[in-house]
Amino acid sequence: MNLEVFLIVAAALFCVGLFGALTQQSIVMLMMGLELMLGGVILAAGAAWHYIAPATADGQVLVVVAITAMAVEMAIGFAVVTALFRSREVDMTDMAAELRE
Amino acid sequence: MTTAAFWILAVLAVAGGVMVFRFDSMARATFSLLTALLCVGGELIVLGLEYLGIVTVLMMTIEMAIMAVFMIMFMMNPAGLMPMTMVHNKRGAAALCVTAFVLLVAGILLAPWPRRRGRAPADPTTDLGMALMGPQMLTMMTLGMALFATIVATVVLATRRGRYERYGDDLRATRPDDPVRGGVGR
Amino acid sequence: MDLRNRLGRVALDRPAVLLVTAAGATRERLAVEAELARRRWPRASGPAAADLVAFAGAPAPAGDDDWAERLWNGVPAPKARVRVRDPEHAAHALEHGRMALLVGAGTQGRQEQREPAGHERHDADGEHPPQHDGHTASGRSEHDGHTTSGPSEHDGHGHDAHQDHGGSHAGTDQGHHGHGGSHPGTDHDHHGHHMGGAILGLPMAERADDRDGLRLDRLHVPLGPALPDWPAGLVVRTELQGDVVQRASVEALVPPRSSRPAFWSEPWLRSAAGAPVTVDEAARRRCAAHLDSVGRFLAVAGWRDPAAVARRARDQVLGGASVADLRSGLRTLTRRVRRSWTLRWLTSGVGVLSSTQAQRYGVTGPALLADGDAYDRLLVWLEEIDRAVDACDDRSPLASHALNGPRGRIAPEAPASRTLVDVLPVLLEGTEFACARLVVASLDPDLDELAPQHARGGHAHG
Amino acid sequence: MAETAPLWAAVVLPVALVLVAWAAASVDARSAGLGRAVLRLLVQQRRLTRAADVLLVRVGTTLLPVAAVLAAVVLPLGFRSVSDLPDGIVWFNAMEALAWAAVWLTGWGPNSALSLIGGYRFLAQGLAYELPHMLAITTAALGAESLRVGALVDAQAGLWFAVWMPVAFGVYLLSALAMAFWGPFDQPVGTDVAGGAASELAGVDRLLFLGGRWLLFVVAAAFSVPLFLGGGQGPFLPAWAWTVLKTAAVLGLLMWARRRVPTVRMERYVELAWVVLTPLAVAQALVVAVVVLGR
Repeated sequence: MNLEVFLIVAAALFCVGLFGALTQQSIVMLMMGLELMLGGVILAAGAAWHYIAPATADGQVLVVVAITAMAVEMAIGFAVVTALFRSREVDMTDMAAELRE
Repeated sequence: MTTAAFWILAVLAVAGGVMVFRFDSMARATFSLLTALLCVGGELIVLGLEYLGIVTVLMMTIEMAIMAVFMIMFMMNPAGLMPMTMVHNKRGAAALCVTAFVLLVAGILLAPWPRRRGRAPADPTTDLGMALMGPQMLTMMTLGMALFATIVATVVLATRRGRYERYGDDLRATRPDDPVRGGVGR
Repeated sequence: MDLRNRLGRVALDRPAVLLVTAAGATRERLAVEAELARRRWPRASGPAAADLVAFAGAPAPAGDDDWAERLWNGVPAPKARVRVRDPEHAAHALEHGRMALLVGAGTQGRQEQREPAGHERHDADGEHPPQHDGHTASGRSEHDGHTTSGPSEHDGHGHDAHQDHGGSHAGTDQGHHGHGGSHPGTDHDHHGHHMGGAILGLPMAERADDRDGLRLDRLHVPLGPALPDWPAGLVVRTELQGDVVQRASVEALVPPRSSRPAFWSEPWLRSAAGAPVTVDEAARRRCAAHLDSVGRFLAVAGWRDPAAVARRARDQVLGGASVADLRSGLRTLTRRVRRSWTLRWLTSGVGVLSSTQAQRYGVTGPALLADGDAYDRLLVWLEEIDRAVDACDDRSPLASHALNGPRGRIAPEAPASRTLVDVLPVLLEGTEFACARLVVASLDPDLDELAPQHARGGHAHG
Repeated sequence: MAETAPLWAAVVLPVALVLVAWAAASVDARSAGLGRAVLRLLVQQRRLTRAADVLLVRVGTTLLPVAAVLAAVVLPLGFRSVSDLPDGIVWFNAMEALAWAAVWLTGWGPNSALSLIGGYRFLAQGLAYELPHMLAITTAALGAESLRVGALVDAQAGLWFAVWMPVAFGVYLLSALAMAFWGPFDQPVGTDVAGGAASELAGVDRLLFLGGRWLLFVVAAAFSVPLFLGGGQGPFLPAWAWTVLKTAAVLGLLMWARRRVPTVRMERYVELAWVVLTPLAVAQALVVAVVVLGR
């Protein structure tokens, strides 16, 4: 095992997540794509900590930031879906886009 | 041992990630995402970040469980009876993602990664705590503020009822007008 | 296989019993419950956990839905069922069920396990010996009906017919009839993934306004008639969003025309008809009726210990225990229930029925007296229990005017339970599932009272 | 003081847990009917509901006992645990959270309304108890200045944490009941929903699920011993005996409490947990932090 292998796995997760985030119409599914991308980021940060600079805690802090970002993204995402749903009964990105018109 | 663990977790993580968008059932999709993220947590443990790995497992389990509820709330699809075709521009996205992946891999393989400096501390958890409460204090405070702002923002966004709805226009009601009575006897 | 069979025999020696009470079969239910308590057989909370299904009375289908048959299909093998048509035959029938299970366990092989439909029929063969059935003729016809229904189950979904009926354990499909095409909003068509109608025969959810201002999916779930601790014969058709009851309508499975007066209001009905009834008889019946309701309420509230005590006390009261014995036991029970601040914390504010509202619906009895929530109604029951115990040795004749039964004024043409059933939908709307259960249990309508009565002196039986 | 047990302990652990759970369950049932009940589930056929997601049900029912055993890995008997992880407390919490997923999956899978309600209820319960629960175990960790369970036990050589962190201890006991959805917190499998999440389970599935629930209950109760009751510390008796004794006492207390209290509904408890228990737990953590700083 080395840094490259970890990063490739992280990149795979990131790209799968990106695919999901780009293609899914449902906001909830889109958020699942984002989660997966952030999972890739977490893995990359952990690998970077281990293989590049284990003596400092910067890599770990990056992981903490990514985890927090996941939590915030989830919470805000669901709040927005709830708000949209309450006002327009919309849970899909395309429909949210139509609302602008 | 660690190598085997790494590969098993890596394959499971990516497979779980792919299955998220292939399952018909929302519940399966969520829990396949959970599998993927639990494997990421496992990889962190393989890397020696036990605390962060376990915290990832803890957070993701709870997060996915709550996500499942929201999902079912907003899109009823009992056990995948109806195939979901809720995608747009699939082909373009696939092309984009494959390109991104190829570029990333090329970058990863070609980049001159620095040599490993220093060795891991005996207890990375202490290290992390010291960092967050010392040099990285600003990060920690920002995260704290962000989380606090999130709490406020989500409540504002998600609820429709404020104190005027609950306690009347002059806020004089002794007992809030809630659809369900709470447990503190207010 | 031999070991497996032997283990099966040991296990099924005390089967878990699911007691399903048909409307109008209170006597049979009480007999079976007492017998189960005596034998210390475990009670199953649903078909999945049951080995032996005991039908008290003859379950009447709700509309075109033969819920009893669906329930039976949902019980995993090895299984047996018995029908108790007569309180005196309870012990006999249960024993018979046990024997059928033991025989079934002995002959049960692996192939049979793979073919549930075949196995069911096998059980059915052994389950209705005429001698305990009370009604030989009807027992025979049921038997036939069952045999012919076997193949059709087979080509349908095997014994998996139980599935869709979350709510009642007895089929919910027909709860959805007529909803397929009636979409509330036009924007509905946007939702490609979100059509009404049915897939695989399962109804899909559709949206409707709800309590919290979100138009979420609602599920049509009928509650009853075979939920544990549920008034026999009551079916509440609910629209659930999550676990919140958004709308409810009540359907009472009216018990078959019978010559027997409703069990819990029997003394007063007899007195109204001019027969001589003593005060102690009425007091005992009232005491037992309220103990039954209290036991059910506490069981729904999840307080199993005193619920069991209440039920035991009920059987004692009906069994004619002396007043002195009863008094100390009942005082302990009522004091314990009154003193529980957690029970008060959990049940106050649930299902508030003010006396003005109650009067509007014509409610009489404890529900009117309580003038408040589920907890107040419980307190009224407890008070009446305490008072009724004191009258349990009063042999004077019951005054035949102003008759008040355990559930309210005795009026054969407008029974008190009818008003309780009528008031249910209003109280249930907007409650969460657990609260809805508490509301129903705190009113505890007795659907036996709704049975159309034969003229006195008709061909009595049982 | 903490030592790591040899490898065979990993095999013994589930067996020991099952034995304790068996003992507790038979005391609770007040009769010898337990063995028969288990046998009955063993001979009973599994059953499938229409359009059920069998995979999810199987995952859910299996995950519950697995999570309980995994959580018990950090549980010391005397001063030995199978593995005294450096982040043992977080590990315990994470494994216990797996029960959220397990119960929800079991409730969702059978495609039945009552069972789904059971699943929902457990998530509501989780949200209610988890906040004060995490603060309570954090308080104990704070008092020992370590996340290692062994260090926690060592820190209580003098004074038990239960004595000077009574609020955290109380909150922990409540959440131990809630996380095992047992006793007053059994709403997810309550009789009012005909067994809730377990309502559609039969045979081995049911045995795994309900047995897993007992295991979780025992583990949750037993974990209060190293957290607050000094683990194996005690005079005269050997350390393992003290652990067993204290665990039995906690189990007994919880089982007694269940007979006194009806089922707690989450719409009531969640407000109590967030408005009363959480601030109390924060205040307790503050007090402990000040004491630790002053040491």
